[in-house]
Amino acid sequence: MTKSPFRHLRLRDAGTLLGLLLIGGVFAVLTPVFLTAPNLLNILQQSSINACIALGMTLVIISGGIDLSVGPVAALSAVVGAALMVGGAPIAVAVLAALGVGMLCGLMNGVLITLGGLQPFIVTLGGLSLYRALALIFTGGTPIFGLPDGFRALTNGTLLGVPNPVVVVAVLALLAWVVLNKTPLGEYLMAVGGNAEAARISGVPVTLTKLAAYMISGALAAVAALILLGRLGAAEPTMGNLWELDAIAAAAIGGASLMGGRGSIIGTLVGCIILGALRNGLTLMNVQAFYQLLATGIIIIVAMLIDRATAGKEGH
Amino acid sequence: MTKSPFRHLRLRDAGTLLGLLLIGGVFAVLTPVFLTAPNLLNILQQSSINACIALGMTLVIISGGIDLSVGPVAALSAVVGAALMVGGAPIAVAVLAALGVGMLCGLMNGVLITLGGLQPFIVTLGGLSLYRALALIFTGGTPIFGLPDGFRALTNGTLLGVPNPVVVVAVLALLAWVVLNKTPLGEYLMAVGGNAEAARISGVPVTLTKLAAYMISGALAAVAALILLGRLGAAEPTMGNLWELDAIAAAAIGGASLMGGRGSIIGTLVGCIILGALRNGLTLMNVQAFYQLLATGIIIIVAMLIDRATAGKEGH
Amino acid sequence: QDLTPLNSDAEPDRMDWSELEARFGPMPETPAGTKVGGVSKTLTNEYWRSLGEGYANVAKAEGLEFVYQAAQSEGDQLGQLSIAENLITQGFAVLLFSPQTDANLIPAVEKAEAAGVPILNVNDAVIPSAKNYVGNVQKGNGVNVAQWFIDNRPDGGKVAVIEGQPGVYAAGQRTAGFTETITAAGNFEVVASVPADWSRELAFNAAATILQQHPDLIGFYANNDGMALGVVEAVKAAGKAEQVAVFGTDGISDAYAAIRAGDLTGTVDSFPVLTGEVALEVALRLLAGQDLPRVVATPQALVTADNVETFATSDMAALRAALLAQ
Amino acid sequence: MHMARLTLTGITKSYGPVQVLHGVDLTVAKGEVHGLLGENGAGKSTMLNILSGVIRADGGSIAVDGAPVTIASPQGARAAGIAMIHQELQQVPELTVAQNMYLGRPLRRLGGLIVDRGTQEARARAVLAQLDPGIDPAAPVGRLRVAQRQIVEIGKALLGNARIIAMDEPTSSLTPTEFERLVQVIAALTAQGVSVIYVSHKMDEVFRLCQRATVLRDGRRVGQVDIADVSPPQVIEMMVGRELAQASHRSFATGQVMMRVQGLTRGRHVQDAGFTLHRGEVLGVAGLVGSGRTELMRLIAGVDRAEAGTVEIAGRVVPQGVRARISAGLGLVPEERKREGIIRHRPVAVNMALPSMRLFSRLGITRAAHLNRTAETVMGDMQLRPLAVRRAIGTFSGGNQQKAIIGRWIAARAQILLFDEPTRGIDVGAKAEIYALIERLASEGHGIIVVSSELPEVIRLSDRVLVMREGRIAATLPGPEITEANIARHAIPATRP
Ligand SMILES: Nc1ncnc2c1ncn2[C@@H]1O[C@H](COP(=O)(O)OP(=O)(O)OP(=O)(O)O)[C@@H](O)[C@H]1O
Ligand SMILES: Nc1ncnc2c1ncn2[C@@H]1O[C@H](COP(=O)(O)OP(=O)(O)OP(=O)(O)O)[C@@H](O)[C@H]1O
Ligand SMILES: [Mg+2]
Ligand SMILES: [Mg+2]
Repeated sequence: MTKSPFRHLRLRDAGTLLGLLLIGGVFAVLTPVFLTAPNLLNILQQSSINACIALGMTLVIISGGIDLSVGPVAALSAVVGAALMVGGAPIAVAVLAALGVGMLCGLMNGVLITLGGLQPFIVTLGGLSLYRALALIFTGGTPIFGLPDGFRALTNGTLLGVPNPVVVVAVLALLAWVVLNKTPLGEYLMAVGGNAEAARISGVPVTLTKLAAYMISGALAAVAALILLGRLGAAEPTMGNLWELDAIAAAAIGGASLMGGRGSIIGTLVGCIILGALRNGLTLMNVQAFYQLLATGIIIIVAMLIDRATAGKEGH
Repeated sequence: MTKSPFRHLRLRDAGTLLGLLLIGGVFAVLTPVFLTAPNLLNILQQSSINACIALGMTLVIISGGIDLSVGPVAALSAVVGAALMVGGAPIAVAVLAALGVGMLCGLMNGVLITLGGLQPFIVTLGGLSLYRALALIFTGGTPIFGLPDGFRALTNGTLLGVPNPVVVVAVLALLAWVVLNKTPLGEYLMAVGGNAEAARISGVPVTLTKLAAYMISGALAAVAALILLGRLGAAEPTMGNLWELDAIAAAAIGGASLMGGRGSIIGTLVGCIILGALRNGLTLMNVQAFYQLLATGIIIIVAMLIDRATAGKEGH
Repeated sequence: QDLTPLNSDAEPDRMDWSELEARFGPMPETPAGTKVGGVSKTLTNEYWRSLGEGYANVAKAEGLEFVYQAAQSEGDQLGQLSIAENLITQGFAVLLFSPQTDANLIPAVEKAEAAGVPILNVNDAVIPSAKNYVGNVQKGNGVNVAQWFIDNRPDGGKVAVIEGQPGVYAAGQRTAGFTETITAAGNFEVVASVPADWSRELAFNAAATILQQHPDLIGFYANNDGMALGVVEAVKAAGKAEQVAVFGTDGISDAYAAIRAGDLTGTVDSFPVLTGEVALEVALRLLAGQDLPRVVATPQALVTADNVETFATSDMAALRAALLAQ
Repeated sequence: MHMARLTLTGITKSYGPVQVLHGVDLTVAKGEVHGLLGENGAGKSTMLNILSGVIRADGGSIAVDGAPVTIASPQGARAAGIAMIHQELQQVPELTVAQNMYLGRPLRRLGGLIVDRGTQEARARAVLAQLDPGIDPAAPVGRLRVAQRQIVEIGKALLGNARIIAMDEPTSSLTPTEFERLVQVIAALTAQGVSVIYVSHKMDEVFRLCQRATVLRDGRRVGQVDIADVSPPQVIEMMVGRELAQASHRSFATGQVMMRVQGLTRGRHVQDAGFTLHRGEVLGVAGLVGSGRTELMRLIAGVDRAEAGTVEIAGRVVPQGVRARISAGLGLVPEERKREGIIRHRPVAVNMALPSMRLFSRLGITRAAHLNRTAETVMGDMQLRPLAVRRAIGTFSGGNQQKAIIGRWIAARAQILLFDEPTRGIDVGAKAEIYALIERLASEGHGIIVVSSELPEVIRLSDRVLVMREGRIAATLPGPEITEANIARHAIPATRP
């Protein structure tokens, strides 16, 4: 029995990992603090929000779509959840409401894309304005402060020394990995992204599959929002600015094809850590903002070139 | 001889026009100033920069790619051109240099995409950081003032009462239309975006075609930068923020498919005017900031739905 | 220990920067080589670069080790948070934060507190839990401009506001200060108040459209100088430079040039270099154990053609003198 | 024979560790039609793709008219006088027929700046007139039916005055009439000294057209034959390495109605179609290209929505929609394998399991081991070569891809199978296997519909034949009446438009 699909996965992900090791190696040499345990935990913690968003983005991208609206969806979930908590609702209710808002936004994106027959890029571009506007209107533009300590404790605690957000995102990543690789939904996502027409004729529930992808993306945006909510202790309607670009970059660095049909959870996670490590290392080296921007641009492209060079060996 | 390709084009564009008429109609009823000649010219003038960018974007999208880096490319061209002018170089030299910078950036994008085999989205996402960083480093972050009046007169003049930028963009649009519909390059662009494999097998110079698309996009970004340079009298390294989204939205509203192979110059122009009219009308009505954002999101989606409803009749 | 959430514009426990020396004496000695750091919004805006210059001036004078970092772009909230967190572990004696939003640096503030690193909130967005804040009164920017119109255009008339990014604290406060003050005067009407997202191009377009609709407009107030300079071009293109007064906010060097050239009517300068100097001085005083009020207000002045030369100095001592003389 | 027009010597090619051509020689004389034969995956397309510059050989040499040439690109091949008709349609749907025919080498005017569409269309029309005058050179190619698109591909190869034309299954979706026109065109070409390399799985065509043939097996040259000296079974034996038994029609039809279709209508394409299908029956559907056979299958399978009419299975009307029809036991093997059939990057096993993921999952988790085991059983049964069910389906030859798609419905335990051109592009060996499979399915009580443009196939398989004409069912022929003449009589409209 050949193991080729597995080898395939491993080789792609190995390329991404190689990129991470290279970047990590350079920083380790340049600044001694980089490789210390607290700093590595720090990088993981800082990458956790992007990772949360990027998990959903990866599923959406695999299904052949894209979700530009994640940031504003996060903001809308955050302000609704926070308003409920501040208004005295039990934490569980507020959390569920935030998740509900995220999934509702995802549902709306998904419905416009599937039943409306619109292009995902343009639907979620519209959503980018729409959901942000709703968050601003809901709050009148001012942040909501005064979240209960019980809620904040959830995100600021640690489990065996690992910050809770990292634990939560690790669990979600495991779930996403299982969904993608071990469930019918995962197969459907790859089939729909790989060849929607063939999938439809084969009886794949194309509409439901896409709806699921966007709803998962919305829900994960809400989770990211809740994590950040706990960390900040405040819900801002401007939360989530530019999150979509970071998440897409992470997924792409991790080997997802924006044409759909291909992507890897492990690759995406490594992609997130690459971006986080980059930011961390550049700050530690006290690189000026303009040069940080320069380095970000270069590293994204170089990471892709490394990935590409590794993938090339598979004969793609 | 049947004219089906023309009918095809006209029907799509008619859908977009219908969207424009609807939006225009609503504003005309709500604010009397909207339909006056000076205001309509005003809308055209304000749409001209987005139109210039969107022309290049349309060609890139038709070729199956995307160019997220247009804004920073414009900024880099602008600051180089402005620095030369302020440094005393002849206007023509500065203009050519700006165009050269734009084309060079486009070439770099194109080379990474074709020879590097990377995804356009991610290459130009990297470019988005990279070129912006270069513009910021080049200027130290400060705008360049003091452009010669001779240069500014070029963009602030009028021809038969029509502002020069509008004239320039109209000429460029005509050129783009000819390129797309009448020249080998236009066919190659459609072929590469419609079916890259078939194009390659038929001997279409796929690499050169894509390079051309990105270089044209870069050059048009430079033109847009020059127009704005003349109008504002200053070259800012932060110029062109979010231009890519406006241009993509215009192209998509105009019927371009982000999967490649389809798009229309006329549609894109109408799309630009829709977005320009929207902004103009909302300002005239003094709509509060949050609701402007809301309206923008809703209109983008509604315009796409109208377009889609019209296109649906073609059986696509 | 429990602090009320800070509102920098309304906090009663405050003082003006000019009283620092009088009330708390000369600058205390700081051990040479002490590490201080600043985290600011972005370097793409001259305002924040100038603030850093102010920090650097003091750091150099006192012989401190100094690090100044900023997010990659305006609005990069998480990026700025990462930077702030990464600095906390580096052994700084004090950190000066200028956050992107009111909330985005809260975790860093808490982390710093846990690590025993004092934090000073400098300008713009206000961290509600900040123990100390140095900066100007955002609302005051708008009030200053409105006051100019009330004083110089006694007949009243139509005015318009070009706002910054929707939802940003400074934009909201500046607009509110202007609109509330000028409306209270009775004979002015704010006919338009629209967002241009800090963009010169969008400000140009919005101003052109507004002038189209209200040819008798007498003035614009823009939430920052970049947008004001865009408005100036639109006003000139409409041939209404005589009729329409244009004001910005921040006092960047280009605004000064435009005021000298007679293009821009005025700006509310909040003297970023001086603010930076004052901020680091306050930080060092706090380090030395001085018990300063929670808010130290930094200077701000309406700059017009009348007084532009007074304020257009890079000699901070002279500037301090000029401001103190006001 | 004179000097060879084309000589390929010792051509080798590997994909990663897999060598697919082992030093293959091929010699084609001037004015000859030379067959290139072999089972699916034997390496025929690979040879022709090397010849036409689409892929590079790892080793070997090519000579045209005795002079060695290096062919590094499609343009290079064209410059050497070589044109090719590809096995898969290689067209840009958005461009017109003429634009597609001149793709990569447009005619120009105004100093080369502008595409001379007028002349392109005139010349395209002239070439197409020999094959199918009904094709409008100014229409977007995406609007044409598969058969017409294939004719456009043939026309494209005829345009450039090539000395060598390689045809990789040019007739896979053509009707006999269209094949006859192609025969005449090829005769005219060879009379002018043009050489043709002809790849086909249809033995009758090969024996009609070719003078000689080279036979490949597993990437090696088995031999070259003079067609006049051999019989089809001999050639087939060379291809597959064993003798294939010829079988005749066997019926397993019962009187029990499985499916009743009534009044099915969609625009002009299908009008008021009605028939019944019985348990164990194989129902053939014949008709000219464009007569609406594919559309009828899509309506029954729920892929397209019917404007009127019902599909009744086991006495119950099944609502519209693919999923509803699949649950009722229907399965469609579509006509365009690449576009409608396969998910290229996914393994064969997954492609097979798509409609039946429910069977392969428990508590929402995929039972991967069970899936792979089933796939190996099902695909092993169907002689998938190589039997690597975890390899991406895109790396298999067309015939083997088709097997996986048929296996899809076997795994899903569909009761009624709709085959739309099931053996298009499939070699004789596999074809016999598929016929046997269809018979086995019928014997097990499945109901089967086979749409085919190959009349021998329809006749060989069917218990009854529906003949379609211009969107309507023109006739239903019971067993004894199934003859080529009868089918043709009902299929051809009284007056052609
Ligand atoms: N890109 C590829 N990567 C890996 N293997 C490939 C690739 N393309 C073809 N092959 C393999 O090369 C072999 C020869 O394929 P080829 O397409 O030449 O066969 P063929 O004789 O044309 O078959 P058919 O009659 O089905 O068209 C097959 O085993 C096929 O799986
Ligand atoms: N996508 C489409 N757009 C427009 N017309 C179509 C489309 N698909 C099919 N048709 C038309 O529907 C009719 C029936 O076509 P269909 O493909 O069902 O015929 P067929 O007998 O299966 O022929 P073929 O052998 O080409 O598959 C034809 O007149 C064809 O032109
Ligand atoms: Mg083949
Ligand atoms: Mg058919």
